[in-house]
Amino acid sequence: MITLGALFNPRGGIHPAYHKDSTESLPVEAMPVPKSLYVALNQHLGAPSKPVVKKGDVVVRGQPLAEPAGYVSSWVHAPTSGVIRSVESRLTASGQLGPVVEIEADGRDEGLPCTSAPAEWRNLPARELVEMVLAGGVIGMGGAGFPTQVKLLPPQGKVIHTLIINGAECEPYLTADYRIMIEQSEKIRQGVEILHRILNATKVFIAVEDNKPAAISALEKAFRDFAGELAIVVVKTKYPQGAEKQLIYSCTRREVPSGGLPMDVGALVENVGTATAIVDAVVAHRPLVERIVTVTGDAIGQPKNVLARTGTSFRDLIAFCGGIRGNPGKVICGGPMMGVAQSSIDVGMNKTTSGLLLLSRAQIQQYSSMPCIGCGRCVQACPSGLLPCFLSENIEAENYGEAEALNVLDCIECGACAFECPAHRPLVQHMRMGKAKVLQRRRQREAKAGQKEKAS
Amino acid sequence: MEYILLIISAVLVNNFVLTQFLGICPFLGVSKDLATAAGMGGAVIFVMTLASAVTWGLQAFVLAPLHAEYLQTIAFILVIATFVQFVELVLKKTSPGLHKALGIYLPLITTNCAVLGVAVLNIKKEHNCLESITFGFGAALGFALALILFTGLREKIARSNPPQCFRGTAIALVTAGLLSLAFMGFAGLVKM
Amino acid sequence: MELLIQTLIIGGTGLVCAAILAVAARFLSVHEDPRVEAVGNLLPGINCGTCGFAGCGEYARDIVLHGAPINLCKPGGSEIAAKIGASIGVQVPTDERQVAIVLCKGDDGAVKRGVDYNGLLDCSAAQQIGGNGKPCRYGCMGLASCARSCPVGAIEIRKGLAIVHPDLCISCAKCVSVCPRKLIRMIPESRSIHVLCSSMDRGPDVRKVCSVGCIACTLCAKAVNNQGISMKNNLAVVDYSVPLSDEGVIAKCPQHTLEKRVGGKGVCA
Amino acid sequence: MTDSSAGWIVSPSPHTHSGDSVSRIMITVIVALVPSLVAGVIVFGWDTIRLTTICVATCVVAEYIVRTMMRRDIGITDWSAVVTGILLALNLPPTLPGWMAIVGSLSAIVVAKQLYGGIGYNLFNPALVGRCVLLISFPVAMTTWAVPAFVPNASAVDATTMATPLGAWKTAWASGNAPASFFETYPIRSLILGNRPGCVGETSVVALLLGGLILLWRRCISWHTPVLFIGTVAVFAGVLHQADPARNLPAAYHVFSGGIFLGAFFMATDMVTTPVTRSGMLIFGAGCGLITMIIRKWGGYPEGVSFSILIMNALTPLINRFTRPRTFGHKGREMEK
Repeated sequence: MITLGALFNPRGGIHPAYHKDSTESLPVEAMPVPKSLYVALNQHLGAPSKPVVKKGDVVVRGQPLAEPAGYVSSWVHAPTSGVIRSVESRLTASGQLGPVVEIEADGRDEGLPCTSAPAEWRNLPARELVEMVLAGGVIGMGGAGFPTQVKLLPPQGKVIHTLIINGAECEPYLTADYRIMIEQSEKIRQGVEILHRILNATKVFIAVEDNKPAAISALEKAFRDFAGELAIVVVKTKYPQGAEKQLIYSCTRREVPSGGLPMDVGALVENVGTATAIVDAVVAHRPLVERIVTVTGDAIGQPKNVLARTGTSFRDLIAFCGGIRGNPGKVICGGPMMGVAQSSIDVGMNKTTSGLLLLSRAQIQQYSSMPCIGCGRCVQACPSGLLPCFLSENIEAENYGEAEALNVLDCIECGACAFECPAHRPLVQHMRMGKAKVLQRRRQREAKAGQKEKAS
Repeated sequence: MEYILLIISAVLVNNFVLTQFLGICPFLGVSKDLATAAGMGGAVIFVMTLASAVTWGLQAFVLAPLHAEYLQTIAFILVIATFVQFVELVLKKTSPGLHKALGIYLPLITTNCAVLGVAVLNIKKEHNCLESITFGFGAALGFALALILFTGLREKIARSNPPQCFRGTAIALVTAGLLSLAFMGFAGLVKM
Repeated sequence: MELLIQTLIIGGTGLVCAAILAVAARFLSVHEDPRVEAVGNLLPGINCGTCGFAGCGEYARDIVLHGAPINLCKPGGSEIAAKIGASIGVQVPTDERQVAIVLCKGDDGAVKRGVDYNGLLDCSAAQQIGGNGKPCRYGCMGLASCARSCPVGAIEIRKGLAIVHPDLCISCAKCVSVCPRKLIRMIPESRSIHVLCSSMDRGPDVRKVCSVGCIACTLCAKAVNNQGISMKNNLAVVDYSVPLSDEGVIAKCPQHTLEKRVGGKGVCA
Repeated sequence: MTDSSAGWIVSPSPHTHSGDSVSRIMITVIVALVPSLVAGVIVFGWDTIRLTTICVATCVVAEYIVRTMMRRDIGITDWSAVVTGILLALNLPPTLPGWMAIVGSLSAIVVAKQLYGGIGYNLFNPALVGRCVLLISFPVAMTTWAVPAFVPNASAVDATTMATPLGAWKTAWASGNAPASFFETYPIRSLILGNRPGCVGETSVVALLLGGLILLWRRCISWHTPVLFIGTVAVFAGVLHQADPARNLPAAYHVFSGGIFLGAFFMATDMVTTPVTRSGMLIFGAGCGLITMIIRKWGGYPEGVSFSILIMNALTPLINRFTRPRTFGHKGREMEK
């Protein structure tokens, strides 16, 4: 094992105020199981899971609530024991309606009877290990929620030779991953060993930003006698350093091709939280039903790093952290750069919820309808090398052809442009709308081409 | 050197569009898209250069010896029309997309005062054959340059937000005026 | 003499030019279907794009070469469709005029806004982040994307709710595809009874957020014996394929979600 | 507390911001212009205050009236009209009659800015449009230069007016003679300090440089445009001087006289009318320098900064188009589709 300084510096990026000091030194606190839990069935990317329980069913912790509804999908498990109150369309943490299972906890928090002893996973074939990851409902816990088992099974012809463990945590305010790296560095090591066994990767990088020296030394200690070729990469602190494609560049100087996946450059990125969830799923047969959430912001009574069950409502989380202080301007699920502003706090948290942020009005961005003044700061900030200023103007003018030519589809919606924009234009919203419209136009074009082909 | 100065003069100092205000119609008509503008520029360079040569010949060998200078205008337009028709045929065959984009403005080069202006100015300034061709080429180059410059500006105007009554051609003309103001800076660059 | 010279000069120049062009035309000729031009001349030539093609010329080409429907030109209406049909020998389909309707009645008076919205004033942009703070997740957000998409200005936003004026509607259906909540439908003009709600929430949840939403009490469906109005996903749905004449059913609705509107002269909330 | 009365906000991400805004940038520019204004007052006295007041007042009032007429938001709180007013005033000769300054301000705000829809939409730098309209409409008034406060060589001065260094050089050579006692009348030291005839705010290189550094420090501008602008002028002038030292001024004279510093730091860096990419800014700066020197050397005007920036403004959309950065994950630069 070696520790390396920043290897390569991806383009663009910004330096927001990090505000991590209020929670970074607080140990993780386990939250008691609340009365009602709202477990969304679309926590992951891909097809929403198909419910296997119905109203009135009695479930125990770890029992499946829903099964995968496709290749890119995942299992969802009951976070505690209790009765199913309803299975219906409700508001989810993404801000959209989605299928949600409401569970009334019985307070006993019974788990499934342990059927097998802790597995001696070192003797199992990779295929079986992946099955266990799938059965544990493990998804990417950094935010996107991509089902992990899909990433672990690259299609024929793709070889993954580089494993990158993402401990950058570049979002301001959030310290969940930081606490995992400090408190569970041994578990991360075990997770890396399992991933190493599955993938047989030749190189392992653990990327941590240089503003987290304590995490770096904890990891150094845990990995000091690691057998394979492993490097802890101390990357430069800047946002969005922890974005998947940017991190791959930081470690390998390879660019994931436009529209491609990390596996196209032989890389796989897993969040530190995902690594620990894999350990639970493989070693203890314990599915993913809880995670660490940073509850913070200047409008929360008592900022904390909380270990909470999936489906815990934001209302209960806030109550556990000393309630709302003053008048919050926004309630955000996730970090301040890419999180989703919530319209209600009666929404359950997901496997991907890394933070709950309550910000006062003084702290939040106020968007305006002012025109672009062409300062070019967004161009300098954009990690994807786009021209957000012209993109937003073209999208505003519904000139989607030009937006496509300006590569709007390569936008990663990191928000660096809107953070810098002195005119306070809602650039990310422009991009998201532009992307949707461009994709829609593409589909229409393809359909039309198909029709013409048929006609001729 | 003299010919280079002639070109510089026609392109920058006495730019047909920006300081003499000739050829405004296609200047406003086909300046909405870079590729179309470049195509138009090419077409005008072709027509203007050749028309300069042929009209000079027509004047020197037919009209002047026969003392029929008063037929200048009509005879020149005949020549120009031929070249325009020829360009149109070529474009329709080789680049239907461009032909479609140029639309009515392509045949309108015929009545483009810039082309006739070059032919007439050549006679008036008593240019010889080579000078005529050079002047015609330079003027056309200036036209193409102004057109392409203006295309970029038009793209930005399309995203701008003028008051309702100034939208479209009105704001384009204001912009042409400002562009011509900027080109006043080149005044006196070449004394010809 | 002078006249002769004139004639000779102009005539001679013209002759030479004509000869050159004749030769050029021979080598550079392009064949095009004459019917395309014929149909193109029949179309209004205003390039409004409501037919779904990039201008009248493109539409004419598609009619002749790819057999596109001939009644798509809205400004031209049935008159031009008939002319086109005559010129290329195709029958004009005859249907009742379709008009757009917004299936939501929740204006700012009926739905209380709980959360403020700070972002683009565009429905699909707002929908991507879950809406604009109106608590009903199914109803009209009132950000006017449909009104902006309407080529004839037939959609008005009144108190945060989109309302179509059916007499102005040209049945282009652009608004239908623009609405991210799929609230707009095209219906035959003569249909007069509508359930102005699209919420699939349960009754108590609807009541919490909206005073005029459908609470799925099923009274209307029972009143017409499920003939023309049926219950689907906690919502009464009108079947517009058959005319529904019994107007007594309107009085049955406790929420006043059911409403009567005819041909633009109806009562708009 | 229930949701419906919580009254918080939903909005797209990101939810945090750098804290900068357009009005803050404009105020920074105004602050950065203060040293030049002070220098103008010292060198040209009361005329500086008179012109600045007239221009700023006209710009703000015109902006207010036009915005009201167009039924748009009154945008004057963004301070951009004030910036335009000050910049225009700094670009005028001190003795210019007040009504001409009003005409210039109106061309700047109404024609160059508000006709396009106001801040962010204009194609040309409003202050420079105002100046060039005046220069072409009133060539005599715009090239009559007041005598600065501290004249080093009184013999070169008639009663009330005096030529600018570039003007003196050009006029003399136009009649075929080298200007008499040029380097005594215009020592390099007074060019740098600003003690020379010229526009109100263009004379003091020290004050302009101070302002430029404030802008650089506050991240309102980047170094690319000014450095390339001044550098190109210096190199071009240096080469010319080497080729024919008698007929061409030394590079330092070209750089320190005329409006190079005012143009390079405050006009060629105007955000709206200049490229957004770094490489575009480099091209823009170099182009400005090149055209300025072409006009100075061969053109009819002794000074070409304003025209060169206007011409490069016209080129800006094309520069933006051809200097697109390479998109992450794409192979080459896609200049044009």
